[in-house]
Amino acid sequence: MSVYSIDVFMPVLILIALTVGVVLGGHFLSVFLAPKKSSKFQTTPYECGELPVGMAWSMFNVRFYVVGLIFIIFDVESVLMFPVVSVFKSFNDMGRGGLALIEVLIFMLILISGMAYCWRKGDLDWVKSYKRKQVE
Amino acid sequence: MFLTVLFFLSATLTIASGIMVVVVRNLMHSCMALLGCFIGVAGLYVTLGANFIAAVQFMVYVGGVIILMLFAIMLTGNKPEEKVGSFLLPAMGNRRTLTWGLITALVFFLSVGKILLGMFGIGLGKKTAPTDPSLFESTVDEIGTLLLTDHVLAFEMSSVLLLGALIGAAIIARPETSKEK
Amino acid sequence: MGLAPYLIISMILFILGIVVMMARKNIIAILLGIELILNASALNFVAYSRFLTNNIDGHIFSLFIIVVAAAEAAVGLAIVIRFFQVRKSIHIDEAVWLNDEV
Amino acid sequence: MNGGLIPYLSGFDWFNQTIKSTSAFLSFDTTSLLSFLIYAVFASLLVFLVLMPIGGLGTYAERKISADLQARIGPNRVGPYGILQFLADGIKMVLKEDIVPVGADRFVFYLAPLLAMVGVFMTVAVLPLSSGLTMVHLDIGVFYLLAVSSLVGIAVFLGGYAPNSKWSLLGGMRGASQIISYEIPVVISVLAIVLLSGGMSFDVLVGSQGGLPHRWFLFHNPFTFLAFFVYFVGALAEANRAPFDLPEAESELVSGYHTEYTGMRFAFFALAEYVEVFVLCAVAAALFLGGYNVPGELLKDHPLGQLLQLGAFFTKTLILYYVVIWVRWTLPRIRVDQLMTICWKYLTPIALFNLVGCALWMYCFDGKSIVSLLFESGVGAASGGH
Repeated sequence: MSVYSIDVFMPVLILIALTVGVVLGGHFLSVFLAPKKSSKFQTTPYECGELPVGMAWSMFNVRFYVVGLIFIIFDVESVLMFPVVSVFKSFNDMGRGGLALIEVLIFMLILISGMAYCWRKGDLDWVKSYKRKQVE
Repeated sequence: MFLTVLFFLSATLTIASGIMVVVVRNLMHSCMALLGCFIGVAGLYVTLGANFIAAVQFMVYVGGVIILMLFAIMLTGNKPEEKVGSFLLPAMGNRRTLTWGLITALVFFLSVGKILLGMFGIGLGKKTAPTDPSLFESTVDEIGTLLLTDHVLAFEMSSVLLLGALIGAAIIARPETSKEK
Repeated sequence: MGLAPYLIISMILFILGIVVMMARKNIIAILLGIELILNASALNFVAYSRFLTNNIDGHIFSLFIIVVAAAEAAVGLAIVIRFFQVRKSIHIDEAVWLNDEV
Repeated sequence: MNGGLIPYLSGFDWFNQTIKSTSAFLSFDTTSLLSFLIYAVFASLLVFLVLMPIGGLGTYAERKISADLQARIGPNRVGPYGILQFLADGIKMVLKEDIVPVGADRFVFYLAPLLAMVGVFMTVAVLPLSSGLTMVHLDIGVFYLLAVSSLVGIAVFLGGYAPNSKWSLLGGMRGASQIISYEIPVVISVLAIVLLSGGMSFDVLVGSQGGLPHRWFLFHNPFTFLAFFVYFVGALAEANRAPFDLPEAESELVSGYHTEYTGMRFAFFALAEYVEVFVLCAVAAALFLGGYNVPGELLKDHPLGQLLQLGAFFTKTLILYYVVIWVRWTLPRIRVDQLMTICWKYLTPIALFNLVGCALWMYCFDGKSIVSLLFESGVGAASGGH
């Protein structure tokens, strides 16, 4: 097991600071150099020349949500796979590859069965909702 | 040195955005404050030498917060919660919930504070932290090994849990099909 | 850094989570509170694992806490959608179907 | 976490001498301070001399290559062959008025470009430019990169949400669902490579490949060959590149999530997008195409070898960059339902299949590549024949 110093995370912090600096610097420049003559029509949201009706923030079709929910689960599953998969090789080198393989396969099988269920039931389809009646 | 800087930055970010989550009325802004809070906690994990957990935190919660925001804006239309009474903190709901929230918080604060004070009393001198606090051991391989050996049951069970959550979420969220036969 | 600062931060997060859960009326905001609470506990596990023990079981524990939090968020949000489809609102006071008096 | 800039420099005497003398002079251990300074200088160089020109030249290359593909000339006025066009564009962006639409969520409106920039620029901390000139080889290298770059998804969604414009919101919603969906096949394809190399650090990932194509992971086995294409398609979608540029589809959504952004803010979104394409190409080069490995390991321990490695890395990455632009100007945009079908019904199952296949391959053949297996069997057959 390798020992490291916390200093290895310095570049991350430096890059964040640098990027924030770049963005703020860009704004600073544009504050000085850009014209400021905003009019009422200039600041309306673009809607092909019409005045916008109502707020944009409103309901969307439910399929966006279902995709989101499936994503959360798959994201977590793939994240859990990372440490296991990264020691797979050393397990294999130690001659315990069979154990690791079986465990990984069981894990993936359960994951895949969930995916197969969603597929079978049509949750992965995007256009199916035309056929469905929206519940009042 | 860098450890201290990172710790204070992360702690400030965590607590400040945690307070924002409570105080802000706009749900979108609450979600963003929550994201800041999670990133701060990820920074704290880094100062604890748990960089894998920090990255997991980042990855899972950034995705999760996108979904939360999606729901927040779509289901509320971004209307701020209605203001009841005149409180310092506008998001605090009505008088009754605020009271209960504060009482619970107070009780919890006192009990945990008591425990913490007790811990200071016995002293945390027995800790096994390494001599140089800015040196850490890489934990990824060890986590992987433990997941495949000691904690294999938890590992497999978590996949069952996620399967249940996936199917449950899909079933609950699915729009009802028209009963045509 | 000793153990105590981490515990205090985690306690503050926990309390903020409880306040959010108790005080806010929006179901999604309540979910945010739950996430805060779960995060506070995960932070505790890692802190203890660093300062009080020689193993990293605490890391594994907080890994699973994150997993459970994600699963909880998915199911919770699914319930929120369903609730919204039925009630056209995500105000927690609307969820009183099991109450005789309404 | 062996490797990276500071460990590389500490292989030189002058560096250790400097640390010693400054420590003696300032009477405390200056390793941290010096490494901070070195990281800061290197990061600034990287950001200002590599990433920003790459972002800028990306726009130039895009226009020039599209012009080539459509038998036009493209930008040719500013500088030789119009190569300074991006500077002119940048100056123009600075001089444009900064408009915030009425009814916008101002705080989020300001924050979204910043998040996009931070999410992309944080990734270069682990980008394996060469064995010594990488800033740091974190032990969670590629995982860190994937985690950090998912901030771009939030930036896209917030950029669509903030201006309270319907076009923007449509683009933002599409962007959010597209970016999060395609993260799954990308991550799982990366998992297959992590499995074969046995570590998440770019040090290990690149180090377990070789300079010549037969030792690249691309040709390691049939599954990784597939995984490369899954990764590449997913990366195109993650960076909102055509044919997956639905979040910013000009012909249907005006300009998608950055419809309402003007001036510098728009410039930051564009810069983040082009740099993200570069980063994703770099990851593809590092994971599948041997990264910075030079054929024959020429000059491996010599400082000049670092230049060769940089050359190898940039060659592979820029070729992939060219392919990305080429794809954009060749393929028509796909529909939203096709987008989701490709992700969930093709790429994700294929990626899972690849992962299982790689695990089986690892177990059955001890992680040897198909070339070495064929070679061995050839040698075995030859020796058996005698």
